[in-house]
This record gives sequence, C-alpha cells and structure tokens, in this order.
Amino acid sequence: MQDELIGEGLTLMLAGMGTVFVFLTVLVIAMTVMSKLASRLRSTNAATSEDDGVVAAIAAAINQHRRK
Amino acid sequence: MQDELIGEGLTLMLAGMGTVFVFLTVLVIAMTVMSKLASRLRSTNAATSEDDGVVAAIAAAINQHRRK
Amino acid sequence: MQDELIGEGLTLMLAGMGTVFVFLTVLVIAMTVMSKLASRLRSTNAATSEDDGVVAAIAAAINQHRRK
Amino acid sequence: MELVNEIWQGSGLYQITAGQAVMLVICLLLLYLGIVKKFEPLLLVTIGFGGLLSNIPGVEIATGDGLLHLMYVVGITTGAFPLLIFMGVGALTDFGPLLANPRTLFLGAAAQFGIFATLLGALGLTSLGWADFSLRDAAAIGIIGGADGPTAIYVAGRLAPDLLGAIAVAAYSYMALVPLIQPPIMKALTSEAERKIEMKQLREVSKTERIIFPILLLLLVALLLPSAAPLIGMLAFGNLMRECGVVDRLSNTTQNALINIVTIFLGLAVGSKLSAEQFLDMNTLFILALGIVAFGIGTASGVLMGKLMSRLSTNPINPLIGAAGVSAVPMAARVANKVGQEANPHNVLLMHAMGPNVAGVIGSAVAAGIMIMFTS
Amino acid sequence: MELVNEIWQGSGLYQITAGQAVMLVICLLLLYLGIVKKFEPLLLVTIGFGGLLSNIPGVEIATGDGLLHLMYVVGITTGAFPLLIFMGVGALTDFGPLLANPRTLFLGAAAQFGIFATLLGALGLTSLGWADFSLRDAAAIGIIGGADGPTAIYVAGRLAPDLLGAIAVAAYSYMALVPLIQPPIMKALTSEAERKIEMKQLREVSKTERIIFPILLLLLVALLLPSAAPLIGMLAFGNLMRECGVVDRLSNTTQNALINIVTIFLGLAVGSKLSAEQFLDMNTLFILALGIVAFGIGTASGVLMGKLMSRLSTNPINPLIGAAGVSAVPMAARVANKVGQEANPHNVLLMHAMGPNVAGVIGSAVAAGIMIMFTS
Amino acid sequence: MELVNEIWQGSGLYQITAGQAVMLVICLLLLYLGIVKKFEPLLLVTIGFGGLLSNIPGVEIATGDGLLHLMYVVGITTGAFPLLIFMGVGALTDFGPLLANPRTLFLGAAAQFGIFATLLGALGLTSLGWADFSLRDAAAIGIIGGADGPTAIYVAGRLAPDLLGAIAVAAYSYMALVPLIQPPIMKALTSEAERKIEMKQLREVSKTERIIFPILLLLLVALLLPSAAPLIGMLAFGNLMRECGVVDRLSNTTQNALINIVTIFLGLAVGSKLSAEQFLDMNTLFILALGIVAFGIGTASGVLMGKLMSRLSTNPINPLIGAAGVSAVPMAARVANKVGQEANPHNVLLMHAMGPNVAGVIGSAVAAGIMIMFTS
Ligand code: NA
Ligand code: NA
Ligand code: NA
Repeated sequence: MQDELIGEGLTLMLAGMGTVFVFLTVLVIAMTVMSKLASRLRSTNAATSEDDGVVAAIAAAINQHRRK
Repeated sequence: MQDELIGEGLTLMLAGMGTVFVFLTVLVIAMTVMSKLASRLRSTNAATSEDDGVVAAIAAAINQHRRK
Repeated sequence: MQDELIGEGLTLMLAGMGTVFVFLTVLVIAMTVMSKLASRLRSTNAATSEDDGVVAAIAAAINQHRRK
Repeated sequence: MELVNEIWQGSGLYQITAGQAVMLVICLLLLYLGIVKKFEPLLLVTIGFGGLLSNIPGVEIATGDGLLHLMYVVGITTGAFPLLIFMGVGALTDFGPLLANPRTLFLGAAAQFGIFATLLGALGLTSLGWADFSLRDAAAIGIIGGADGPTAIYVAGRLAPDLLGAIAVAAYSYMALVPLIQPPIMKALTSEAERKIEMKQLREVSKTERIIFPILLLLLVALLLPSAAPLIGMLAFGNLMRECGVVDRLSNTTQNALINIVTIFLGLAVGSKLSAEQFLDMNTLFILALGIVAFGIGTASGVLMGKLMSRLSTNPINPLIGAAGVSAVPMAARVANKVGQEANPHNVLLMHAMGPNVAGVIGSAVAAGIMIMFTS
Repeated sequence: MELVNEIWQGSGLYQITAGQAVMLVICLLLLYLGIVKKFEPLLLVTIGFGGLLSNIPGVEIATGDGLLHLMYVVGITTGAFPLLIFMGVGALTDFGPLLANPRTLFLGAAAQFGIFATLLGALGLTSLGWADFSLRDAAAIGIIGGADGPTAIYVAGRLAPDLLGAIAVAAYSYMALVPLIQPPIMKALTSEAERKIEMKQLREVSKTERIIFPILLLLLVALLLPSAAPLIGMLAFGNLMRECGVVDRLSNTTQNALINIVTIFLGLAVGSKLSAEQFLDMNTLFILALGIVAFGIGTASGVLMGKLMSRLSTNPINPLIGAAGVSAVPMAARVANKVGQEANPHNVLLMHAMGPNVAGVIGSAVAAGIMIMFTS
Repeated sequence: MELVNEIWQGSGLYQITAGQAVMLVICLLLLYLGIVKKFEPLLLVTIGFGGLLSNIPGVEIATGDGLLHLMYVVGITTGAFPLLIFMGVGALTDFGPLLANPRTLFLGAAAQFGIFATLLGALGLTSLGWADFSLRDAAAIGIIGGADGPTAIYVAGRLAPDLLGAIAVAAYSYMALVPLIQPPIMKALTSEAERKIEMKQLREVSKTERIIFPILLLLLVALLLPSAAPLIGMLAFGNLMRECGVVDRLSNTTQNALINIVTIFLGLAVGSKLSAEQFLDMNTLFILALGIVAFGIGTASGVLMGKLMSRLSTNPINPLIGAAGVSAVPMAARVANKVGQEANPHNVLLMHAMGPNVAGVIGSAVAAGIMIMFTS
C-alpha cells in the first residue's frame, strides 16, 4: 500500500510538471502572438498619430508664418 | 388573472408616483421651513458676532492708543 | 439571598482591586527590570558605536591629512 | 494515459458549454465597454471580471463554497453591500444645490415615472404571454429606470434575485449611455428658446442647513415611508458624516477605503449572477429592452415637468435640468449642461442640474421603498 | 381608497409608539451633543444615528435581517468590533510616558476603584429592591467607571447585552464630560500647594523598551490573568505593530482605514440597542446615575493615591495626575494639565499625566478580565 | 482564601502546559526573526503574535468563539483571505518584464520541480514508516517549494488544515532565508563565465499588452486547468485593476488598505494554528526539513533550466535568473542580481530576473491547481 502511495506521488509529479510545462508553453505562445497583434495594432495607431503629428507640424508652421 | 396583474401594476404605479410626489412635496416644504429657521438663527448669530467685532475693534483702538 | 449578592459583590471588589494592584505591581517590577536590561544593552551598543565613532574620526583625520 | 485523460476531462475545453462560451464573450464585452469605452468602469470592470470567473466550467467560484458565492450571500442577500455603497454615496454627495433650490425635487419626482411605466411594461409583456414576470420581478425591472446602481441591486436582491445579473448590467450600462440616450429626447421635447434659458445663480447654503438636511430627510422617511428607511437612512448617515465636520476621519474612510472595498466585493458578487443558466434567457433581452425604455420615459417625464415648472415659475427654469432627475449622478447633470451650452454657449446649467440629479437619488429610493412595501 | 389606507397604515406616523418618539428625541440629543457640543463625536454621532434608525417603526433595521442587527451579531456578540478597536487604540497609543515612569501604573490601578464601587452600588440598588441587576449586570455597569469605551462595550456584550445601549451611551457621554466632572473633585481633594508641584522632565525611552513592552505586557497577562488576554492581547498587538518599525504599512492601516471602518460599524451596532423597549426603562436611569458616580469615585481614588505617592516619593509627584488614571484618553490627561496650570501657570503636567492615563486603559482591561472570569 | 485559590487556579502559571511554554518561546523567536532580523516581517510578526495569543492557557482565543478562531473559520477555511491577498499581489505586480521576455516562463516552470520532489519526499518518509503523511498532506507540504505564501496557505487550508501552521511558518521563514539558501546552490551549478553573461535590455511593453495579459491568463486557465482558476483568477483580477487605468481608486485601495487589513487577519488566523497540540509534533520537524529541501531543489532546477536555455538560445541568457523562478518575489530576483554582480560588477540582472520571478508565482498557482484537482 505504501508503494502504491509512492506510485500515486510519482504519477502526480509527472502529471504536475507536465501540466505546468504545457500550460506555461501555451501561455508563452499566446503571449507572443498577443504581443505581435498588439504591436501591429499600435503601429497602425502610431501611423495615425504620425499623421496627427504632421498636421500639428503644419499647423505650427502656419501659425509661425502668420505671426511674421 | 393576467388582467389582475396589470391591475395590480396600475395600482402600484398610482400609489408609487403618488407617494413619491407627496413625500417630495413634504420634503420641499420641510426644507424651505428649515432653511428659513436656519437663516434666522444665523442672522441672530451674525448679530452676536457683529457685537464681538465691535468689541474687538474697541480693544484694538485702546491698544493702539496705549502704545502711543 | 440579596445579602448573598452583596457578599458576592464585596468578594468581587476585593478580588478585583487585589488582582489589579498585584498585576500592575508585577508589571511595574517587570518594566523596571526590562528597562534596566535594555539600557545596559544599549550602553554596550553605544560603547560599540563610540568605537565606531572613534574609527570614523580617525578615518576623517586621515582623509583630511591626505588632501593636504 | 489514463492520467492524461483525467486531466483532459478536468479541463475547461472539455467541460465548457456553449452557454458558458457565450457568457465569456459577453463578459469580455463588458470589460471592453468598461476599459476602452470607459462605461461606468468601477462597476463594469468588476462585474465583467466576476462574470468571467463565474463561467469557468468545473470549479466552484460563483457557486457552493466559492468566494464569489460567499460574497453574494454575505453582501447581496443581506442587502449589506448596496446599503454600504449608499452610505458612501451619501458621504460623496453635496446636497447644496438641492438645498439652494428645493423645488428641483419635483423634477426628481417626475423622472421616477420611468420606473413605474417600465413596471407596467414588464407586466404587459407577461399579460401578452411573451414573458413570465411576477409583480416582484416587474418592480425590480422597473427600478432600472431609477438610474441608480445600488438602489437597483438592493431592490433586485430583495425582490428578484434571479434577475439581479441582468438588472445590474442594464442599470450600469444605460447609466453610462446617458450621453447618448438623453440628448435626442431632450431636444425633441424642448424648443430652442427653452434650451437657451439662463438660470439665476444659486444662493449659498449654510453649514447648519447642510447638517440638518440629512436628519430631516431621515425623520420624514421614518414618519411617512419606513420601508424606504434602510436606503435613505444609510444615504443620510453618510451625508451627515460628511457635513457635520466632527467626524472627518470617518467620512474620509467612507469616501475612500470603505466604498472602494465594498465596490470590489459588490461587483464580483453581482458578477456571480452572470452564469450562463441565469443570464442567457429571453428574460435578459426583455430586461435590456425595458431598461432603455425606462431611461427614455424617465428622461421625458423629467423634461416635461421642467417645462411645466418653467411656465409656472417666476424665476427662470431651464427645462433641460429636468432630464437630470433620473439621477445617473453626475453624468445626467453634465448632459443637461452640455445640451444647454449647445443652444447658448454662455449657459452654465451644471450646478442647477445637480439639484434634480441628487433629488433623483432620493426619488428612486422612495420608489424602491414603496415597491418593497407593496410587494412583500 | 383601500390603497391609501394601506400606505397610511404602513407609515411611521400610524405605527409609531410613544416610546419610539421619545427615543427619536433622545437620539437627536445624542447627535446634538456629538456635533454641536463635540462630545466624543466619533461614537456619539454613529451611535445616535444608529439609534434613530433603530426606532423607525415597521421596518427591520435593528432587528431580524436588518443591517444594524447583522452588524450587532457579527461584531458585538462575538466581541470582534471592540477587540479590533482596541487593536487600533494600541496602534495609536504611545506608552513612552508610562515606560519613563512605571510607578504611575499605581495611579491607573487606584482609579479602577470606581469600577468596583459602582458594582457594589448596583448590587445595593438591587438589595434595596429598587432595581433588579444580577451580578453580571452589576459588573457590566461598573465597567463604565473604567472610562474606556471599547472595554465597556466588550464587557457589556459578554455579560449584559440587554444593558449594552445604556452602558455605551453612559460611558461615552461621561468620557466627554470629564472636563466638567473631574475638576471640582480634584480641587476638593488637593491643596493649592499640592497642585503647584512641578515634576521632573521624563527620561527618554529607547526603541528597544518600546518594542519589548507590549510583548512583556501580553506575557504577564498570559501568566497571571488569561481572562484579560483578548483585550490586553489586541491592545499589545496594535502597539507592537506601531513600535516594531518593520510593519509600518499594517500599523498605518490599523490607525486609519481599519479603526475608522470598525468605528462606523461599532457605532451603528451599538445604536441598534437603543430601541425604545430596551432603553426606556428605569434601569437606564440607574445606569446613568451609577455611571457618573463611577467616574467621580474613580477620579477621587486616583487623586488620593496621587497624594499618597506624593508623600512617600522622593521625586516630586503632583497628585492631580492621579485623576488621569481613570483613562478617558487623552481628555483626562488634558484636564489634569489644565487644573495644574490654573494653580501654577508654568506647570506642564500633560506628559506626566499620560502615564497614568494609559495605565488606566490597562487597569480597566485587567478589571474587565477579572469580572468576566468571576461571573462566568 | 478560597477566592485567592480560584484566581490562582485561573491563572496562566497554574494552567500552562510544557507544550504551551515551548510554543510561547517559539513564537517569541518568530517575532525576533520578524522584527530584529526583518524576515518577512508583515507575516512573521502577525503570525508570531497570533501564536502567542493561541498558547495562552484557559481562554478561548484560537478556539471556540475566540476572535482568532473566527478569523480562521471566516477567512482560511473558505479560502477568502489567501485569495484576497492574491488579488492584492496581482495589483502590486508588474508583469512587464515577463511580457518583454515570455520565454522566462520556462524558468518559472522548471523551478516548480521543487514542489513535486518534496511531495515525493514526504511520501517517502511515510513509506519508510517515519511519518504518516497522506497524499493530500504531501501535496500541501510540497507547495512550500512554491515559495509563495498565499498559495501555500490556500492549498494547506484546503488539503491539510492540521499542518497549516507549520507549512505557513516554513514557507515564510524560508522565503526570508532565500539570500542564504540560494547563492551556494547557484554558484555550485554555474561556471564563472556563465555568471558573467550580460543580457540585452528588455523591450518596452505597451499598455495594451499589459491590459490584455491578465485576461489572456485567466482565459487560458479557464480552458486548460479550471482548478487553478480561483488563485490565478484573483491574481489576474488584481492585475487588471492595476493596468486598465480606469479603476485606479479600486487598485489603490487593493494595494493598500485592503491587502493590509487582510494581511493582519490572515496572520492572526494562521497564528491560531500554532497551538502546542497541533504544532509540537514530529510532523513539524519533517515539514521544516522538507521545506528547505524544496527550496533547494526548486533553485537548482531553475538554474539548470537556465543553463539549458542559455545554450540553446541565440540571445544571451544568464542562468542565474533561473533561480528567481521559485518566486519569493522580489527577494529571489534580488539574489540573482547580487550573485551576478559578484561575478561581473557591470551586470544588472534585476529586471531580467523579475520575469522568471513572477512566472514562478503563476507556475506554483498552476501546480496548486493540479494538486487540488488530483487529490479531491
Ligand atoms: Na433616480
Ligand atoms: Na480605565
Ligand atoms: Na512559485
């Protein structure tokens, strides 16, 4: 019966370490994909804000011109 | 039976809006009376503190006089 | 029975004031002893830090010397 | 191999039902509305996350001995959490504008018509055989029109716990949507001239009045409508701590640590009622539909009362501030201010609208009291 | 018509009893004392408002499933609220003056005589057939003389829950009245010369002593009087968090958010015992009368012990600081300082009086322990 | 005379058992470690003082209706306190370093080997007939190797409440001893050249990633391992409140008042399990021995995984950061940084080590989930 206990322990160890590694591997993959999607999203937004930046620069230039 | 339900609903609506209006009307009256009482109380206090002000002014005048 | 109640009350009063005084007397003694031990401990530490102070003074003196 | 099978059968992928999957998406949507759209984030983020937790298959979180179920039992079935939130609301509320102009209480009264119209609507759906709402259910649904989250949760917890999830989600979502729901109704019911009306600056309110007000409010409730006393009582208590000036440390804690802790627990506990079997139901759709009707009718009746008072009164009254009577503090008052400024850029209605706004909180608590009394 | 009748019969005006009306007035008086007269406002405002809520007819607030009753059951019958308050008191208390001059503990011991004299007084009233106080009742009433709110509530909650409301009101009211009650007694028992005595400046107390003190205190209680361990233990725990310097974040929360939240709940829960049927009773009048006697005797015995120590000691001791031994922290210490300065404007007794003042907290907790042990 | 006898028989000196005396000394030692040695003071001071209170003879504090027993029942048997602490940990944790370098999750995974090796060790002791640990006991003991206090308390509360005191004391003591336990193992397993490896600066992590991460984490747990959902769910909820930017007031309260209050209650409740009859047992010695083995094996397996990744990766990886995978946040990351700087003074590993450090928190929560699932 005690060997059975050790057996259960070994099973739990294998199952446990296995699950931990599987879970964290899936998490690594999910995080990597998510980060790529997020950075793509951001670069799209960044492009938009770059446009905003251009508009702002033009506006500033016009203002400066007027003051002269 | 369903008409009964609607009937109960109508009753509750009448009772409800009625109570809300009666309650808030009483509250309006009570608040108005309370504010008047409070402002009368305050004006009495203000008078008192005016007196205090006079006393303080006299004290200050006396002090100034002494220093000369 | 009511006299019994008064009797119990008197007993509780004696026991109570007695316990309060005994307890607080023990506490006074314990605190006094504890403070003495703590101050002895501190004076030992202070001696150590005095030594530290001496070391620091020497170090400072050496530094000053070097700069000249 | 057997072991892998056991783990697989314990996994969410194996156990998840279609309903739970749908609920996870709905809760993600609530989080999106709260975080990205900034819809009542304090509640939608906590309710939404609580809802996610409640739809994880195969683990007791929102049931049995689970933490969220415990929070629900301790805080919602007893009414403790919404009452404590109401105490916090009292400590955060400035009743000054209402004290300066008590007549605006009538606007707060009129806007409660949305509650009772919706109650009737819910009973009508039952009468048509479309839904199966009892009088208690209908009363709890109607209270969405009060535009006041803790009141809605308190009433739903007492009268219709099964509908609590849908009612809370509807109440907070529509409160956040007030800037979209109200303006068209306000503009449709008022003329340009009415919207341009400027109001006289409010008088200053003395400290004495501020201190007496919550006590007066409580005493009136005690004498006239005791069933509203728990809600109004806690509101008044919070406000008395705020105004009395001698317990500032209690007032500060009530406005910060206490209301924040209770908000977290309340949100998670309400989220525990977003399980698929309770939420995915035709009733939820009806509740969402009735809820928006309730907001619309409340807004309209507030504005119409504003028009009436505007005509009867010698002091100018802008009927737009009537829309703030639904409560949804302070969003509805800001909306009234904004619509007013669109018509007349010099028109600052904000403080005037705060009167009916806080009056609406009292009004719907009174309505809640009458409903609880009537149906129990 | 029937409906109007139903609403009328549900109203407070219809249901209110004369007792409830009287209690509403009494609770308004407590609020007045707390807010306007600034009598222990943290407790009198919360207890007073809780009392108002408890005397609203026809609604479960202080009974059944009502919030205040729940607070009472959760926090008072278990002793949790007063113990947590005591932890907060420990975190707020500086035992430095006591550590600098441990002999002042005797003053804190002597002042507890008020507790036991009052106990005897309560039994005397029963013996005369005027009242019907059991030994447990008398012990709970006596503890008013400890001039320490949480200790009184803790003991009353264990020994005489029915008298809790009156005992708490008496304890906090008289603590606030200390500046009126004590000076005549102090002046009657001391000569002008005694009141002029200046005391030597207190020595500085090291951090080590401050850290060891609460542990030492707990160990002594554990070995000598375990029944006082819950009260003294929580006091010592709060003080250890304060002084040990490594858990400042816990200490700060204990001194602020935690004690404030518990104070609000404690006050409302105590207020739930101010219902007319429990409070309007000859017993309440006796308790109020016995309470002021307790304060008087405690003050007198503290001062007399001060005189004794003053004569026996080589270091000068001003007997006035004995009056601070009743506790009522820090009010009684301020009173001792003030009476001292009236006799000798250069006399600063405040820090000297803080020693017996905090000693009185320990003393009455010890007395509470012996009473609980003896009567159960 | 009889009375004096009664008081004497009620005293601690009369009633104390040898076991209680030993426990008082052990608890004083815990206080010493917490206050003077600054070992995890937030927990060791509260647990130590709770232990003192629990070993006072003749009074119900940690049993029956005593306050500490109530705290235990309310907060530990339900799992509420460790889960709320985990929510606070989530609100305090910056997952940025992990998001910048997700591969470090493997280090956090490897370090969990300490948990399962210890589980096997506990069963081995039983198999040898030295101890009598069930599978559930062994699982709860193993979790000490997770180096994460709330996870250990949560699991022990579910699986082996009798061992909770010893497990909590071991977990927090060894977490504080990490600077002594880890460096020799780290140095033995790595070469000087490996310890000198400098790592590339971490990329910046966007707000969007930070917000999505806790939701993603929860969804993966929901789909793969629901039994870990309570722990991971509360961690993710706290972190979402922190990062979403729209509920800062809730996040601040979670990081301060709420986690502090729960820490005090948790510590006292855990202390209630330090009674002599439960703690003075060979099992406790075995648990302490197994606990340090768990930390050692966890550290070793983290470092070995670091060496493996260092060889396989094109980006330079310093294997020392693997040791931080045991969690013990943030102590283990600081240790990795320090050992790295001893080999190469220009080497700043701190932020790199924070990745595996927080990964270890997730890893041990996952391990806790699998153990709870497997043994119940
Ligand atoms: Na409303
Ligand atoms: Na006292
Ligand atoms: Na870990």
